Amino acid sequence: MNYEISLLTTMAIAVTFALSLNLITGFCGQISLGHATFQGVGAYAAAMLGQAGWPFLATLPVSMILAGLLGAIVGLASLRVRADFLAITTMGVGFLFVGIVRQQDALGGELGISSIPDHGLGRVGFMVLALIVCAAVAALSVYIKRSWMGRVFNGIAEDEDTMRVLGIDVPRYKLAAFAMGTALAGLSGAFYAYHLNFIGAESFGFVESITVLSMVVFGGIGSVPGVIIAAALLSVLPAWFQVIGDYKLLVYGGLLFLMMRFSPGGMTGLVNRFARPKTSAQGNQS
Amino acid sequence: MSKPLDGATLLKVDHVTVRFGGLTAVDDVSFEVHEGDLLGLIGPNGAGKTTMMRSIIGVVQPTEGSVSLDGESLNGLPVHKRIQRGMSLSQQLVKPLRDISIAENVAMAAASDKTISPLRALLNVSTDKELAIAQNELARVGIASMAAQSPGIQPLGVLKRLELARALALKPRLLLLDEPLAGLNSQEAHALATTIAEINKQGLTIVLIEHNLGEVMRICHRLVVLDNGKKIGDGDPRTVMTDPIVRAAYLGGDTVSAAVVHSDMENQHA
Amino acid sequence: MKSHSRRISLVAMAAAVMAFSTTPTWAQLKLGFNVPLTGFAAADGKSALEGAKLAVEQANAKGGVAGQKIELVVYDDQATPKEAVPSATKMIEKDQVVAAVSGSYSGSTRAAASIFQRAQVPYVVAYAIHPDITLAGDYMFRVSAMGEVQGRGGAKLVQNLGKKNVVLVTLKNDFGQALAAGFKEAAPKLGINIINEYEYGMPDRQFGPLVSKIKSDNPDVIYASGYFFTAGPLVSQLRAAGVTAPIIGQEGYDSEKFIEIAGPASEGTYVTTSLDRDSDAPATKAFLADYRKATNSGADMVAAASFTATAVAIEGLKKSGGKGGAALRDAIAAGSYDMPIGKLAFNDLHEVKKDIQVQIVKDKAFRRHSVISDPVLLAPPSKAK
Amino acid sequence: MLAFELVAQGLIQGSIYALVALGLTLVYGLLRILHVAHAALFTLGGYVGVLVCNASGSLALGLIIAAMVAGLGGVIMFRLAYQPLLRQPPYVALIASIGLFIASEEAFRIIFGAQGMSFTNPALQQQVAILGGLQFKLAELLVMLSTAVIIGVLAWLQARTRVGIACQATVSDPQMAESFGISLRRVRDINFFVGSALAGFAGVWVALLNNLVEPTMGSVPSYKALAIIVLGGLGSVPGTLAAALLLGVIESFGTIYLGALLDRNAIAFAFLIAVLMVRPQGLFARR
Repeated sequence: MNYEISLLTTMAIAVTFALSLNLITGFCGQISLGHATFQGVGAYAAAMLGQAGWPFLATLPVSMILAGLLGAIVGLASLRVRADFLAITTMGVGFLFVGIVRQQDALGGELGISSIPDHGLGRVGFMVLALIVCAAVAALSVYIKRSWMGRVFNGIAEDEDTMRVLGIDVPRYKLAAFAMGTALAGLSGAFYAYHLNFIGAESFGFVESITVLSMVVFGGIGSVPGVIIAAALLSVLPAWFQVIGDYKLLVYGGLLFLMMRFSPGGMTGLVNRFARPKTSAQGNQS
Repeated sequence: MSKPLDGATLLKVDHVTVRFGGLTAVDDVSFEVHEGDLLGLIGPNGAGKTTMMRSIIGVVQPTEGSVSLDGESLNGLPVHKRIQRGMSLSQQLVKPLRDISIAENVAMAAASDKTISPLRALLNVSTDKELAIAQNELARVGIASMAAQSPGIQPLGVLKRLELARALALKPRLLLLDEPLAGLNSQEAHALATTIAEINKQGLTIVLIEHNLGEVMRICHRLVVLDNGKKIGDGDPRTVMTDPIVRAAYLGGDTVSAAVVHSDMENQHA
Repeated sequence: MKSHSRRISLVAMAAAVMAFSTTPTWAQLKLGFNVPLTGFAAADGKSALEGAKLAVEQANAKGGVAGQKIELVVYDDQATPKEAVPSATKMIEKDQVVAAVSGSYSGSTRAAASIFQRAQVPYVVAYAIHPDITLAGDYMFRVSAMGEVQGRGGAKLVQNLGKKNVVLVTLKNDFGQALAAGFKEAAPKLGINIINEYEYGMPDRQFGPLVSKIKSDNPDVIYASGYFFTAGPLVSQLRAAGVTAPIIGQEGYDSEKFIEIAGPASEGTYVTTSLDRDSDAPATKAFLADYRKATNSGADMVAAASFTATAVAIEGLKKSGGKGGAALRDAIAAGSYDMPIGKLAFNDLHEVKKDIQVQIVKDKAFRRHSVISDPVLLAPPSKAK
Repeated sequence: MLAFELVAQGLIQGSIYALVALGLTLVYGLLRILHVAHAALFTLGGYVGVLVCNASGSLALGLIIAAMVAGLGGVIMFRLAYQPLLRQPPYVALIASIGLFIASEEAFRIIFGAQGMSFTNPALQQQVAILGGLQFKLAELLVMLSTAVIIGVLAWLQARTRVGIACQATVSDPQMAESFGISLRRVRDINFFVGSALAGFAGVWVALLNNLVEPTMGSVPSYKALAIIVLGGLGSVPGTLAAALLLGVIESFGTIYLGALLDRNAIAFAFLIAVLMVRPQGLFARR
């Protein structure tokens, strides 16, 4: 049974992480190619605090705050940069994080941190908590999408200048999206550290950032149910099918390309196209 | 058009100069807009009208001089701060939010009190109040019937009116209209100009940037004429249009006189 | 020489497919094997898989264990912890492996070690050298010398060569850092002076700046850690820039690909490893011949270590009559083995005390240079410490 | 002395970065697409170069055929992958490109084997001493030389010939160019072909310098070239060239003196982010 529990926990953590990116990229339209950095900040914070004797639950708020703080700083930096540079700047932040962390002996350097203490909740308890957190983040996402914040995010994603002319403080909203998204990524990072009880700089590199981005895009950028399903599937797909496991990267890259090529709206786009055959005015371009 | 009694100064443009790397788009222009005015800002192409408007709304920061609203200088303030201070703009190139319906577009503007800060926006969900305001503003500009439709499939005339309704929903004290009549045929232009005059009568101060001189002469109380970045005329439409310098600026007098003649006939009917 | 690399990839493909398809229905004894088949470490992974499969085939040819054939259950862990954890859990839960072997790097092996320890499944590690692995618990075994031990061996070799001033070039991963730690620990005791130490990353192939700086340091000898795909370019670029000081490498160099990549520049490179090509030990000679017959290519240290780790696990199973758990653990711990990488016996921390083979590249092949067997200097850590 | 060598090594590395980044700038300048899969053509060029050179024994033939094959690969990639996505939001093409790149790395591993390939007898390995004491492989000098020649020819083509002007016009205003009867498709094909051929050409040189071509060879250039085209001011060829050479030199000094602080690849991005904070439009872009 442990295998299924471990898979479910992995799934819950991956969904939380994907939803956190969906807040930034899906709702607010800011592309981030370095989101794994913030999961890493949360993971390292939780691991270091855990080793210093903090109980697992106590490390969660700290992980969120630290990741959210760094996210806000990156958000500030991103405001100065042109749209198409943003993706590359966030990618740069990702490489900087890996580059700096692997040099610091305090953070375990190249060897990473392996003796992360047990969370003390037991396998099932930990899984249940991970699922609860995942559900909470999903609920928060749905709430935000329906709130005025969600509507403003949507407007910013479509046309920043018009929102400015409607009196919206666009920079502050972008910062809010970055801070919330990165804080939640930090939260998933804390769970990741305790679930895998080994973290190294490479666990939060460029490939991981692309993986989570493709989960969001696969599900349908901005659509909460779509992202949840896509993250759940893609996080455990390789583990399930061992054959895919060996050609995993080929299948993964291929799927990513084909989905973007034929249905940029992701699975949600597909569903919409088949559920409502008459193409609505917006089609799936939005 | 008779001019309403002289209200207090609402907007003051004081010796504003705007330079882009050697090119002086606006050169030492000063004028005032009083409460209740419907001021036409006109001038031939490349006269600096758009740059002037941009420096008022804050997209461009003036190289010299200042723009102040209610006596408070706006220099350095970003666009959204000026909007929050009671200014609003209807853009020349209409840009509706295509994901949402016409009513929701206007509701977005109407929710400015809730969306003033991300936290406030997070805590507010209901849209009833805003949709009610939207319905009202759409009625004011005459497209209430299309409230639930998506902007993507509407003709330009409707989109221009949506832009106007959205600007009104911000409950501004000063409305800037950037060539609202551009691209409309003469009936539509005439109808929209009448709506604008109507809204001004309801007490809203308006600065209108427009090429359609016929309509401008018809509805504006006062004109400010720009040419090559300089102010060459400021006063009631009749005197300004007969001023030789203004005529010369418009490449010889005939185009202007035709417009003047046309509007004279108009006045006899109104 | 050239076309065989094409044939290797075809053979590997066939072998990989064959490994999955040959699930003889009556095999009960499952032996787990985590190895990097994709990602940056795929090259070593392929050699490790070949070595492990050879050991299993040889055992099955001799009737398997207690009448049952052994099935190698292979999982690709991409040499990353993220993949190693689910693979380990799956081996234990789904495949119910009786024992497991690591043919992977330290990062993934460390992550899997704690899982196998908790599940009390003996885990024999081939060439991952991080100290934490055997510290994870008493179900862990390692058949190759630890990083620190090899590092100390390297320092001894510098002394044997009569050199004094050394420049260290350290690959920035646990393998490189463990070697550097061992070398720096032993150097002062052996009167060796370390002029400078430079670090480089796994993806680096262009070493221009590093080479120029080393040239200006003008050391007597260079102790450079890396794998063949980093060491090959490094050595050839050092020689191209006119650096003539001898270069000492470690197990990571130990592959024919190193000689192929570095070409003539590889001549005279020393390598502290565990596989002696000119060994007269029967086990080593047999392995080299069998490996060439099975894969039509020369064996390397990774293949030899994986073969050894698998063979050790199988011999343990023979002694425990096919039973896993504590019985298998004690059987393995107690045994002594004659393997291609030398005679092995486990100490109380399940590390092996064995000599270090020094090979030298002479006319495009690894040849025997010397053996370092200093029991005190090369003693692996034990629980007593 | 050491400083000269570090600068020289920086220029060698910078030349390779330039060849890869130039292709990316041509494509980005034209289509505003972040063509990450461009590095797959770099690796493809490496493999084709090694195979042809080993078979024919001539490096020159290897270089030419590798450039042609990579160029063709680029055009095919444009027609199949990017052409249909031109109207989509920018992240669509970006992620499609990343998917293509990840798949290509695995395809190379499956087709050419995980161990990578080498030249049977690598050419141009003989040592050459120049400027008194600076010692290089002949291949290293030729990399710099060929890059300079290619960029000179490219600059001349862009400025003097009809095709070049057509390309420039399309970059600045596609609709305007089209109204002058320039076929956008042809210009885009040419740009993709030239850009990809440059990457393939660079792939062969790197394979020669390392005497090793491997499936994951393109991963570092793929993201470093992105940093370079941003530094150079997206779409500006001279800017990209200057940024590539500058980054090469900075990395060269950085690995020696900043080694403890930052690893080599992080240096490129530290430099990028620092520049973007000061000049958001990139180092050399005019506006």
